Amino acid sequence: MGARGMIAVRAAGLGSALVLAAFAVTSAAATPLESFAVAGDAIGTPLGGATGDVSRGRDIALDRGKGNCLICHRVPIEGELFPGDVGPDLSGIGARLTAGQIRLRLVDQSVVTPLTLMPSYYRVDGLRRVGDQFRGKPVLTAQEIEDVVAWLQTLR
Amino acid sequence: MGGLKVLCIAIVLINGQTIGTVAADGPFPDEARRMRSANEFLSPALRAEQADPIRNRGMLWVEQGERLFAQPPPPGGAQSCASCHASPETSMRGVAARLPAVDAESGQLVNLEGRINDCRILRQSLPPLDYETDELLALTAYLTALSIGEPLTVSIDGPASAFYAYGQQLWSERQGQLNVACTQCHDQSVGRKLRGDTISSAVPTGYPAYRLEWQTLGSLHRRLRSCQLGVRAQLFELGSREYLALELYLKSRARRHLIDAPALRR
Amino acid sequence: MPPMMRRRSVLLGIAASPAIPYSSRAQTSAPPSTVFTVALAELTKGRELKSGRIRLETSPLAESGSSVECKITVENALATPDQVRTIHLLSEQNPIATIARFHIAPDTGDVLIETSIRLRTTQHVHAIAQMADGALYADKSESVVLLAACLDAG
Amino acid sequence: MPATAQAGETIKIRSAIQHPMITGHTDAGPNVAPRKIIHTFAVAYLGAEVLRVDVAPGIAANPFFAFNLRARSSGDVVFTWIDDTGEVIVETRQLTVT
Repeated sequence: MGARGMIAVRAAGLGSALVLAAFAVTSAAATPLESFAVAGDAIGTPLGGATGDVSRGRDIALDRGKGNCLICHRVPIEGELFPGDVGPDLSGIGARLTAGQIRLRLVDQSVVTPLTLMPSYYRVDGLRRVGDQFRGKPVLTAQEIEDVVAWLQTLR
Repeated sequence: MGGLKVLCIAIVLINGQTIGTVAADGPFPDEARRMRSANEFLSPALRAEQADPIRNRGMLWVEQGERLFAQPPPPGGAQSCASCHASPETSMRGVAARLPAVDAESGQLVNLEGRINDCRILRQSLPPLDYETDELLALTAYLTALSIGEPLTVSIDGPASAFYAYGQQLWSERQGQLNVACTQCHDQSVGRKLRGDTISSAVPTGYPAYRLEWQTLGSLHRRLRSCQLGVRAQLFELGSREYLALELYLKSRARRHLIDAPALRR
Repeated sequence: MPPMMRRRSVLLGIAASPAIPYSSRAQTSAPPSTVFTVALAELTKGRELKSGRIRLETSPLAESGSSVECKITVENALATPDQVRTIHLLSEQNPIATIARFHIAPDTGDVLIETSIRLRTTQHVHAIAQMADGALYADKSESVVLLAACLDAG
Repeated sequence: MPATAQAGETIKIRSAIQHPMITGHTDAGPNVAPRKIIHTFAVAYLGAEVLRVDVAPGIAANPFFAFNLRARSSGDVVFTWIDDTGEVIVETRQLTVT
């Protein structure tokens, strides 16, 4: 747990704002990231104060264009065939981790395990060669992160 | 094209069904030793189709390539491929296994597609063919199929070493919105599943390959682009120095693996 | 004016091929689409679908919906009044229900058809043999599709 | 491609042709190329049609068809493919029956 005790604050900085301005003409404007604080191996408070919706979170997790969690993880849902096994089985994840721990692992797993294969779902800086239509945008919005956190908490 | 009589079109029979093997003789780079043949990741059904000259859809392009190689040049063209390269079954055998290589004159890394286009421009007075056109895929497939069973033998010494190093760097660095490096999947997670797909060692002996997902033959560069799309990265151009460097890197780490193109892939 | 003729690669073979192995079947298909139900009703026109005579096999686990192996066999005695005339191949979940219709000449003996089909998703495929006397014989087969057809290929 | 068979014997014939079989529809998005498929595949033997297939977009790209043929006497097997643009491909193979 390399990040234990670390406090970090990440928000859309100047670089992101400039990127945003440059692409405002041709692409939908990206929303600046909500600021958040990492305490221990968790983000204790919901991003932007949003309230997660379990059912929406499930849909986002399964959507191949959004969370696409099944590409790497098995989930305890009947009829979802052929999950990946690059990441751990998510069955029981809500019992193993707190909401805050789940939130950080979605936002930026690399804070917890630097060499992880898991994408950082709420991060726009420090990335290399991001495709034009994705630049300056996180994979999921703050609300979507909270929805997925809410759903994962129900997997006990 | 009207009235052009189609005569008997022979199936090109390629000697030896050497599927998924490595040359047995000689020393063996450590990397190649742990590389698993792409065919290990194929289902028995797809493997059987690949070995069957009628069911391997890539053979349609090999057949087309054989015809293009032999046919007289189109209007404006200077000469045919065959007028320089007689008896291609012997004279061109092994050529695909040695590419990409650094061109002595230009100092640039050139792969088989590039060599074909160099010939078109310099020797045939024909315009170059774009990547992923049936014509370029067909010529590439035909010439690669003439090296079936030959081990990959690309050079990474001398002038090629800088391209190799660049390829290795591109392979190792994270990219895209999903922030994933090639090596994280194709070295560190080989054999694991991404959905129903098994992550392979990225041994490129089967390219150009017929991917069921594409429903057509495609180049190795197109396959590299597919992974870049997957991690939501900025795409390199097909034929770019980046993809060429990656092609050299991949073919180097798979040295001694035997060419089995055109392969079938999911 | 002769028909336009071009060169297009063709592979032809007259030989036995190794059988594609078929294994156990899963049951995960959605209910048939309206498109399929309508097409089936137009085909049967109220006639009964009998079982037997025809057999359909599709890959139980299709690695890609873009190309799924499909094999139809029909017992077809020579010179009988109920010889097979047409075989209809239908999909329950594709945007177009009819995949192909095979018109068979009389006196051909036991029928074998093999082809590769596209499947949008996991589903049942139906083969319906129409006999010279109007009788219909049907069989169905399920394919679990790992990767759907109609994806935007990179 | 010479082939021989005994009279009365059933032989299996396999065919494949290079064609993209563009369906004209997709689940993915609006930029759909117009349909261009082979709509008919027909086989004649000894001057008579033995198989005709009405092909829809549900047949995979680079269409593959295999079928049984009962050998009667030596003669041509003629394969015809017709696509949406009117392109016609004809291939003939000699079957020798002993």
